[in-house]
Amino acid sequence: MNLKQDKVMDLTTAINTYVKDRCHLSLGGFTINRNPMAAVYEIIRQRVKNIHLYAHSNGQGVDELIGGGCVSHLEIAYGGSGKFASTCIRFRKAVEENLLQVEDYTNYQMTLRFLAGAMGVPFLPCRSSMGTDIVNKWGFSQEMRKTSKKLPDDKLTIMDNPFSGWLDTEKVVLVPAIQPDVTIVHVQKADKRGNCRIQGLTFADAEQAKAAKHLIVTCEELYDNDELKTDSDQNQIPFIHVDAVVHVPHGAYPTACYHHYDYDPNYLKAYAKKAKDDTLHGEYLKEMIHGCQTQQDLIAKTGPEQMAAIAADPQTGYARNLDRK
Amino acid sequence: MNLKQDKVMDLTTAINTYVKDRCHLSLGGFTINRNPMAAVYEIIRQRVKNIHLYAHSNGQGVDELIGGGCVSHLEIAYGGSGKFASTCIRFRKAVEENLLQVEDYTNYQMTLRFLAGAMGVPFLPCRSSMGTDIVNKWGFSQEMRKTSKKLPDDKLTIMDNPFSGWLDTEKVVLVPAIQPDVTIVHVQKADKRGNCRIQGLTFADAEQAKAAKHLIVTCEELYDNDELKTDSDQNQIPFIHVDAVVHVPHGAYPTACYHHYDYDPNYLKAYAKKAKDDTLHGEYLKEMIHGCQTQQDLIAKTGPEQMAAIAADPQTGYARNLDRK
Amino acid sequence: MEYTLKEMMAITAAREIKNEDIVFCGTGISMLAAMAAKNINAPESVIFFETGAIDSKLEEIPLAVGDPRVMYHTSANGGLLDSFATMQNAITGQHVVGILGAAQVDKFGNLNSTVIGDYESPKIRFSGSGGGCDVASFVPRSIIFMQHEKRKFVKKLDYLTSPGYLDGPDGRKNAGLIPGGPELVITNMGVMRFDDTTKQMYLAAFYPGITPEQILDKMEFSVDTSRAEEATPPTAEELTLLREKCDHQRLILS
Amino acid sequence: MEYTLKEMMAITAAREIKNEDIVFCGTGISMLAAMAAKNINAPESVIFFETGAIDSKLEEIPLAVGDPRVMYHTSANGGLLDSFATMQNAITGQHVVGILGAAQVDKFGNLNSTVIGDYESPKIRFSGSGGGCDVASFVPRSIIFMQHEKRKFVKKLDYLTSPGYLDGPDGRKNAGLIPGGPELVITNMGVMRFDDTTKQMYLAAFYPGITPEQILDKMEFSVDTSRAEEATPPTAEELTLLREKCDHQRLILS
Repeated sequence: MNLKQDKVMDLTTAINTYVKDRCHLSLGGFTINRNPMAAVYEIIRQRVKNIHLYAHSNGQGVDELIGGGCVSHLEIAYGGSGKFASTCIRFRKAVEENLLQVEDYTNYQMTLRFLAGAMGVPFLPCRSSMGTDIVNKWGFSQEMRKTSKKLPDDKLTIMDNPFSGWLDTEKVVLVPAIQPDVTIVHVQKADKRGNCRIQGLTFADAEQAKAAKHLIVTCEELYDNDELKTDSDQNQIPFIHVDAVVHVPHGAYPTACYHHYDYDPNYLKAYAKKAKDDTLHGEYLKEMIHGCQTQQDLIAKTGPEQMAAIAADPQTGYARNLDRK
Repeated sequence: MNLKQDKVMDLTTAINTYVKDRCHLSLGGFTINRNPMAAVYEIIRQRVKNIHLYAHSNGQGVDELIGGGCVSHLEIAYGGSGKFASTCIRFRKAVEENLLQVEDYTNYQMTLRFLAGAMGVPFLPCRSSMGTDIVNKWGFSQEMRKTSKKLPDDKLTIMDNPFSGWLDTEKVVLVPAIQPDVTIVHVQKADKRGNCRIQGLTFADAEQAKAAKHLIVTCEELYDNDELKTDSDQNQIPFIHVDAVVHVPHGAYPTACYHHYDYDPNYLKAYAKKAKDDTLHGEYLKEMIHGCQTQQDLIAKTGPEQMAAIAADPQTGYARNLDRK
Repeated sequence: MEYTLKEMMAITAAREIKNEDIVFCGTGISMLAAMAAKNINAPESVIFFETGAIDSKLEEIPLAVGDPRVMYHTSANGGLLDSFATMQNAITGQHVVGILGAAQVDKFGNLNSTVIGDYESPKIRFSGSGGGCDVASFVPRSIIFMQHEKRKFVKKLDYLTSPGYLDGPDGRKNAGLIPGGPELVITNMGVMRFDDTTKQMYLAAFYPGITPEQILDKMEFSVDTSRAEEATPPTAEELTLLREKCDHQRLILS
Repeated sequence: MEYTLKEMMAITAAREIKNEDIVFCGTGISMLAAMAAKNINAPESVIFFETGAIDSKLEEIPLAVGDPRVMYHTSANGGLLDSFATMQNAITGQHVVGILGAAQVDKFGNLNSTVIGDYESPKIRFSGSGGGCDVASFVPRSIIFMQHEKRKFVKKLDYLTSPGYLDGPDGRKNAGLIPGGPELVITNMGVMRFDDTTKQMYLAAFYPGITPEQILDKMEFSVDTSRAEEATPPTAEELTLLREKCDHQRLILS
């Protein structure tokens, strides 16, 4: 954290400063919505390696980062992109080819783990997953855990309720806090100092943001300081948590950004097709990621017609009657 | 909870239906802000007795309810009304005269206890109060606790961090969930079905609301269903938690209601003076509480001039240059 | 009126949903079932999503629970913490019906949506729990959608992602779970329910044109078929409302 | 330029606050000290309140931390969960300075703001911890305001509400608390600090016109006075800014 008045950076500098080889990274967003895609693409371009990645149900961002060869370890609840990929394709390939070590939690557990980090407590309790393989099967062995200062010694633990029977509870599962080196979230509005406003569902972005040692915010709209303070009931992340503010219009594309644009079904379908084939996927990386220098280059490839088609309707916040077949 | 489309009730019916002798009641608001005062006054008028009351720092409401003779047990973090009463006056008298059993927690602990109830877990952890008398001194004995199904067997408990040393933590304090029979909160806007919007700080109102078996909402402005759904990012309590919606303009008076009215310094100072003296306080109860049938009667006693003086400035949400000496 | 299997499945699920139910739904047919209930037989039911949206106005069918369409005209736009707390909450959670899908199910209604093969080096990797395990852990009733195939109705799950009755009638209690468990499994051939006493799956209904034997052929384990009846097909009114009100763009139905 | 003791105390506290500090403050003089720091010597410091307000624009002095004046022009209007998490959080918490008051303090900087007498049937009841114990538990530095009186600087607290160094140098560690503790106690007569090694209170400064002996007379326990120096009075500039920018309505200063 820092309290500077101006934290605005370009994306290249922000990623280069905070996202290092072997860092522990957490990505905001959910399946095909508000993934920090411009940041994901920049990480791929910078060829960052061996990232230890955390997400609950970030679909597209996680899949592209894995496909980009950046990820060695993943703690996750869900790797899917809705109807476009019921299981994320490069994620699945990487697991099946033993290129990626995965540890599974539930969505609530991952969210609680971020919340624990944000709250500064080592764990939080829940009543989920008792009797299941979420408890019994660990992705990372106790030995591997002990070699890393950034991982707790146990995946989770089951404890008897110390307030015997209180709230009709005999046992709880304790899940350990996550404290990522860096979290990246994409928001609709941010000011230069870092105050953030998310429109629509916040998913677990605020918790992921506050749990991290460093926070990069990419935003659709950048405001002068104090402009977002006039209606601060709507702000979810105060500037004290923020290290870098990056202005990236369409920074969540091809995923959606409520009240700005919808997900792009064409892009997501084309991606799914290419991701299934190593050669096609290699071409995709070369052309769409390494072949672009910025998110704006990528948007230019999509073209103004499709960008207009996915533009959000001001009333509903999504693109009405968009062809999503 | 219920999912009815129309939960609108008058205040007398709502209190009579849900607030019973010996019930466990939780009050929203903080010191001199957004206390559900109209509901408090109605509880006093209905002469409900032996309430087991929960609050974090609800000042004025707690003090008046104690002064009204309604409360036998209190779990609280702070009994004060800011500069108007650094310690709430009837609260202090009742404790010193052994008329009230109190158990002390911290503000964070009370908030976590409501959150635990809202989340449906028997406890939550924190790193506060180790080594203090918050841990060592209990207001309710273990014996007394065992006689009540509505109280956990322990006030709190200290536990070694099961994720040894994770997040530099050796020990945590576990505080037990609160599940009140009924919570009352006062909000700026509610619709007939119970969706609620709080302007300004929410304190712990949403957690208190969701922890309770029954929830009464009093509101400044009552909306038709769906009117608050057009900007639902600003709603904090969805209707699924709500049992009764009561339209009470000035329902927080003499405490403040952001963007509607400020606290009334005259009323609070006069109250403080009367509360210090049993005879004067008896007269206050007779005249101001039992002598009124509704909150509107009380407002009428204050008069339009002072009500105009405390009306909120539209920009700041409070009454600028109000005489507060 | 003619109908597809998908329509039969969606309507069968919708009929299980009542007014006063809060319906947790995922992507695809489960979302369609929840919308069908709301538009046909349970207008007072409430749709909600693990992403934090409650009582969304679904003018178009969402293609993911993170679809911006779920954010429109909600009671509140919260986050994951809010939605799971609603289900774990002792009061509201008791009103939630979960709708789930999976890659495998066993006779006690436990689900696998994680891997086929070893967890450490799986033959097939699926999406994982998401909120599925949470819902199955927290709520008193759930509805499962499955395709009837031998590799899906298995004697032993490769990975137990979401708890049904675990190892039998006392399974959930012994594990420390909140009482609950699946009510029924709706497949492309019929409907399985769970015996009140044994908590084992039995065949409750088969679709017109399907026999109990055909269903047993598609399962690795055997189930009681003595209680099975022919299922009631969707009515013309149900089908019309489903097609016109729930998925007029035919994104799921087609 | 003449000044009151209240002004001396507020300015003394303000000088301890630096840019990059996040200042937790309560009601009264502690709020005034935070506002003074921001207006005089630490314009980049951030004021925040346990009620959930961060970086409020304080055009008028709030009379409680729940005063609507703290809600205006904030970075975010959250709630108590947010504010205490900010202090307990391993990153942001390390930047927070707490300002606290109490009815009693002991030589290790532990505070009582709960009762005089037995807890079960007290002679005097005070407000209780509020967020005081939380702040004292979580943050690395805190500033305490006290009136110098024998019944307030006591050998043994009637109730330990907020932890200072507990029973000495290892007190917090042994109890399981986050490292931290009070930096100084500002009174109406001088300033007490805590020895780096023993964590015991010593007299660091006495106000002009006050002697160390007069201060010791107002305490139940004795402290080292060998390091005591005369305090620097507020400058004319400090006083002007305090009076004009922080409390022009003279709600606290008068």
